Amino acid sequence: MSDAAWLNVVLFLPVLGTALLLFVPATRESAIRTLTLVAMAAQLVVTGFLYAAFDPATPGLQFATRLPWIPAWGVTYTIGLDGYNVLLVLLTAFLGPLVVAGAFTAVRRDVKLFYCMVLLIQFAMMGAFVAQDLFLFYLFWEAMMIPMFVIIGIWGGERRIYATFKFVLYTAFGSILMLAAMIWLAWSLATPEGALSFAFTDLYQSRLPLSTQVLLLSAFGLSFAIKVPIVPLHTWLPDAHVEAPTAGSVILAGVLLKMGTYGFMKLGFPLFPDATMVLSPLLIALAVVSIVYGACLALVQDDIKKIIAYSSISHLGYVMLGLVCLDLVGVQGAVVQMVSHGLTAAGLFLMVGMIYERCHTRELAAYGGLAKVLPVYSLFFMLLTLASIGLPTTSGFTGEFMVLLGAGTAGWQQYSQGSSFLLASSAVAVTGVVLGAMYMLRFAQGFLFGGERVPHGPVLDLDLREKAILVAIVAAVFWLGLFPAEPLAKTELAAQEYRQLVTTSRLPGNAP
Amino acid sequence: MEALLQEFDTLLLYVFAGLSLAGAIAMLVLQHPMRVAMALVATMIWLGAIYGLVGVHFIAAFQILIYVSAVMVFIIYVIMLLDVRDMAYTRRYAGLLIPGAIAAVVFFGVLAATLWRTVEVPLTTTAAFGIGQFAVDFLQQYWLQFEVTSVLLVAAVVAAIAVVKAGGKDHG
Amino acid sequence: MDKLQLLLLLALALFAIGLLGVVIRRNLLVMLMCMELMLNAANLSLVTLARQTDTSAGAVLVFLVFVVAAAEIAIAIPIVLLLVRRRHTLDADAYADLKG
Amino acid sequence: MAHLLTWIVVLPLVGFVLNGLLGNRFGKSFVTVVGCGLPLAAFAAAMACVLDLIAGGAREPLVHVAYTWAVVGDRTFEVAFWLDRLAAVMVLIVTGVGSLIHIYSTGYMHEDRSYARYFAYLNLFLFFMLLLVLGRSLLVLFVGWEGVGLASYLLIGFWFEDAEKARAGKKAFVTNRIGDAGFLLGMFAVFWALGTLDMDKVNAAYMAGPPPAVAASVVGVLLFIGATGKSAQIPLYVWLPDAMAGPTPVSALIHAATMVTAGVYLVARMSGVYMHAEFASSVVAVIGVATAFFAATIAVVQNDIKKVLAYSTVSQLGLMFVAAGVGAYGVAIFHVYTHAFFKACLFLGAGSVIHALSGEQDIRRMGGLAKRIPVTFVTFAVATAAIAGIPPLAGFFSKDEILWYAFASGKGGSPLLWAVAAATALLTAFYMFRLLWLTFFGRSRMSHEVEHHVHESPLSMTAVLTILAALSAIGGFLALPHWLEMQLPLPPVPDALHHFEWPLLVVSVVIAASGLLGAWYFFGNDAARAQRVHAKGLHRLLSAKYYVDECYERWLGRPLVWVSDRLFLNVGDRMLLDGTLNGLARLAQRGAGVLSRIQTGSLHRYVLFVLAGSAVLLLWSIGRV
Repeated sequence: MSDAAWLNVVLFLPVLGTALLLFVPATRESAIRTLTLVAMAAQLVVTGFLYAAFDPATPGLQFATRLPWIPAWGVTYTIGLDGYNVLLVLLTAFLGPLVVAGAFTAVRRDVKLFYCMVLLIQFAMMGAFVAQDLFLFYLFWEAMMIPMFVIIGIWGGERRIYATFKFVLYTAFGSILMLAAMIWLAWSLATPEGALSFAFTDLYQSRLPLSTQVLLLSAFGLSFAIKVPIVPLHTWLPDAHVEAPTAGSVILAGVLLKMGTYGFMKLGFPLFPDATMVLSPLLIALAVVSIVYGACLALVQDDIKKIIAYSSISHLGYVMLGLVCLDLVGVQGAVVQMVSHGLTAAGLFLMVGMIYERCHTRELAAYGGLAKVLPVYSLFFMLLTLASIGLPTTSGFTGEFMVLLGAGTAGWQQYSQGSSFLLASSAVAVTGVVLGAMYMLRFAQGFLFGGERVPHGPVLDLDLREKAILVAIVAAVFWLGLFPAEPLAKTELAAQEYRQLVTTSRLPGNAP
Repeated sequence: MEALLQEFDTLLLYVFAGLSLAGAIAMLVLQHPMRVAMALVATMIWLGAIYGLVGVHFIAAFQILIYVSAVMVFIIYVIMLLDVRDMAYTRRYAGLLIPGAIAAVVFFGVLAATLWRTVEVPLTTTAAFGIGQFAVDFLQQYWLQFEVTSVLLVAAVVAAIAVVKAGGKDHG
Repeated sequence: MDKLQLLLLLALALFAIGLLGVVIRRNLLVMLMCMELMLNAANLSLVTLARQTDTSAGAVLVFLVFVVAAAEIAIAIPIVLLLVRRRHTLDADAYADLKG
Repeated sequence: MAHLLTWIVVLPLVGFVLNGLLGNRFGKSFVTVVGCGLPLAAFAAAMACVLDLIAGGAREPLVHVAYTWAVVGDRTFEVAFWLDRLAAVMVLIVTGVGSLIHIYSTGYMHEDRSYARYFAYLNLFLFFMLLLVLGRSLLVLFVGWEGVGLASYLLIGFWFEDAEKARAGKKAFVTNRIGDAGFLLGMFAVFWALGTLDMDKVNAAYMAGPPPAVAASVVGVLLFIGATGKSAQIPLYVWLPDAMAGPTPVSALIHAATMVTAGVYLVARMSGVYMHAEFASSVVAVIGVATAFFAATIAVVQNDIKKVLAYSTVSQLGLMFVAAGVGAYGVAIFHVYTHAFFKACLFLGAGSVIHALSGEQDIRRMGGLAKRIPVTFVTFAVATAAIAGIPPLAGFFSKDEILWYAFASGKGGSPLLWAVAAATALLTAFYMFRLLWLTFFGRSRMSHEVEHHVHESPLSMTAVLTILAALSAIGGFLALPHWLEMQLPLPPVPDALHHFEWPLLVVSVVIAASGLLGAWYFFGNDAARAQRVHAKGLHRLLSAKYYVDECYERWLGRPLVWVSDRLFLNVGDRMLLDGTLNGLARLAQRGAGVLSRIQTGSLHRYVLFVLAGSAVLLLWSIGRV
């Protein structure tokens, strides 16, 4: 089997898993769980090998498969790994088994359907990351929504219907805009003979007038911004998180939100460089507002899931800032921050799920002094909290520091050229570091410290399965915090290409 | 002689067209469904005649075989089976006669006017279109469409059975 | 007026009459028959244009329409039968409450 | 030899991991051996490295690149360790005093349930502190900088069952983070201007050649904001007094001897920048002297033995910054060095007192302890004399040098600066002897139960106290500023001022002595004499610490929560965003309600709509053709 085929294996393993699940009787729950876990683990193993084999010195796609699909519209089935997606693919594959294992005891109802949905969403997310054709990307992008809808809608909390509708309405609204923009884009780039192409590489050659670029970027951007989410398009996120089952929250925070920032990085900004330049003050402002606003809101939440949800908004604000500041360090930092947030938020949501299974409440005030009752749990919780606030040696630091360093240096650069906006913005963004410490420590404080308050009686500390899940996440967090050189090397070329694409004007008049 | 035949063809065409139009109009005004059915059968036959006249004889044959014989027989059978003499019988028109008529006239008028203005190419009835060529085209070029249609037919059969079964269940 | 125009005009007229029939006639069976008329009108235009362009696609389509018409009747008639069994009327307006 | 540098840093980390993972399983003796053994090993390694450095003439630093953390474009971020004279002093203080305090802790924390956790944290602290001290680049320094903040947070909130103590830890961490924000901005400026974060290169760039793109003062002020957080200077000093919630050895190690001096170390380390940053240096000096005086006044009226020492620490740190601000970086480090000894000794002595008194910390309920716990008393007295500046103890030398340069430095010294610093020295002597008097002399004011249990501390504690007291006594004879001068040159002194040196020295002695006498007068044999001083308003203001905490809470804390909760959450998220969304949803619902009336159920009507619709469309298309 050629190398490229293995990427297809990664992509379609969840589908295979789903197909096999259909043959398992719904009553044999442990077999269903094991099968799903095996499928996810196999995917992770293959992805791990692909990651190891990914050559940082080769620009462009690796392990690429290109097949014609709908020739009449120029749609192809093109997938491949590049610096943009390699870490995110690894993250997705990494979180897969953890999500499955995390739901072993939490999901008791319709187990078969649940794991089918988890596998399908894994497929869709993986597909969206590896797709190198806009049409394909859009299909996967849309396909993600359906399993998520089902997961929240069936296994969610009390207000799950409200939450699912809000989630779906927001994302569907964004998707419609993206669809329209996508068609417009493809048509406006059609050759005189009417041949269309949706391949990213072709789209990167586009030359569009500024007004069209702005319009299309707004459409794509709205869609991505809803997914990220950027303030003020974020209100679906806390509701969705609160109502979603643990697995849903983990997938949502761990991978789904990165879809938005990935979309900006892979499509939004590089496709419309001139519009990006025009809109960059707005984008910077929105990123900074997201950082501060999300942090402030996280500071006053009483529901522990909401705290993490709002902190996600804040953390993804850093990613946006890193992407729009267009400094190489910042861009690289944004990539790391995406992965880092995926790890820490997923870990925290898993931990919230674990405590929820034991105590059945998410009220922060109901807890206290867990450090004494559940020492192992508390240790992991503290580690993830610290990673979340970006303490050095954790992945959060690598991400935040590099983003802020990038934004700061770009800010000084612009300041020396007479514009103090970015410098001021990055200074404001730095306050996010302080606010982050405030809300996360308030959270840890009320949760772990103080007098013992554990609702619903005696609780057991983590079992082996839960420990294994958390050890994996914490190990990844420290790997990215202590030794980021190797993953950064793999994304380096893509980051440079991204910068190159976004900073090179592509108005129709310019010579190539 | 050739020209005379040509003229005769044209004349026949006008006649058949007029007859089928008359049949259609009769469908609007006749009260009893059976009469309507008869008018429809007549229209279909005249249309079949037109098909024959323009040279697609096998279509004409199908028209008679499938439409007149299969479909219409089925309908007539149902009419005979039901024969419900209710409001629908005594008052043949629903309340929308006037607006419907206006809309239909506008619809027809606009399309006819367009037709009048644009089409000037004469009909080319050069050679007869045989079933042989049809069959070749059909099975070489349009086999997929044919298969899809047969799937539709199967679905229709299943649906018909389902409808009947569901109805039966309701009444025990 | 040449043959093409005549036949297309006829198709149009039949179609309009069929449509009008569906709008104004009460009887469900008559409405069904008017729909058949509309299909016939469509067939006529297909045949006409197929002759004019001298291609076989029109004829094939006509053939498919036959099939569809048969399928349609095969489902529509049982439905009508069922309806009548319940309400003992063929008046379409009597079933207005089916809107739900 | 250079690779040993990595081991200095890593050894405590190994201790942390061993104690953290296995400590509870293997019992106390394992924890003790690991917890004290590894810092001692680190001390030995540090000693070896420093001796190596000195053997090489101490001109060239020892450098060791541990590994490359990240490479982005042409920028490289390395984890490299760098041992020069300055770092040598610091690393010896950290590992030396650190090891002593570890040993002391074995006695002090012996009864604690979380013995292993305690040593794990303490080792973790040492790891980060050594990272901070030995780091070559600002990045590594920052990692240590934040890391010691974490260790401090964990140790302040060590007894987390008490929500108040956990809160103090949080306050320390958050306040430090505010400073860190400034630090980060400073780093960005440096990184943009020079493309590197290696401090030696940064210093070199500012020392020589054309001025870099960012003015030295900008960098200086931003980094100093970080220093105000870590070293508890105005306006971010508020966390340090609260940090006394942690175990006393922690207060000694982290909040007196090592971590809080990191700010001073930073300024000294970046001296190349500050030497060329006149404005930033004045800021450092002014903030330093203001903090020194301000904290000293508060210390005068505190009744908690640890709080007095905490404010004294703040005050002493202020004095160090005065020295750094007038360009006498070596002197600042000299004071860091002496302060580490006597302040650690004081805190550990206080710990011994608290230990003896079963947890009592209020000096109003002490007294007459001198005979009951003699070793503690003697060592405490020596350290008190040292901090008060009684010659020839260590504090005298370093403090006198600070006062001298505050007066005479050619780079910002002035009589006014000297006057305030001298007043601080006077207050220092006064409150320290007050503390000594109230704790160890006079009648006993202890409750019977406490009095019954008073006992001298175990050998592990008293031995450490003795060593530290001895060091506070003789440590001043090491002429550190001159050894450091090659790296941290002393500021020039105008010739006209040279004849002031001896008079000022005498004044220093007089100040110390008058502080002692003042304390003796008020608190010596008749403690009631202090009660008769009529300054109620002033007393209340000082007791309440100038209401600074209250102001911060009122003007910063509460508005933040108010804005977040009322404005952002209720008005922003709930009203504007969700409100708009729900409004739109309702609008759609109503609209659907109206439209659904068209759905009559009449087939005829539906078909008519189709017919009429297509008719209208056709008409429209005709109109367009």
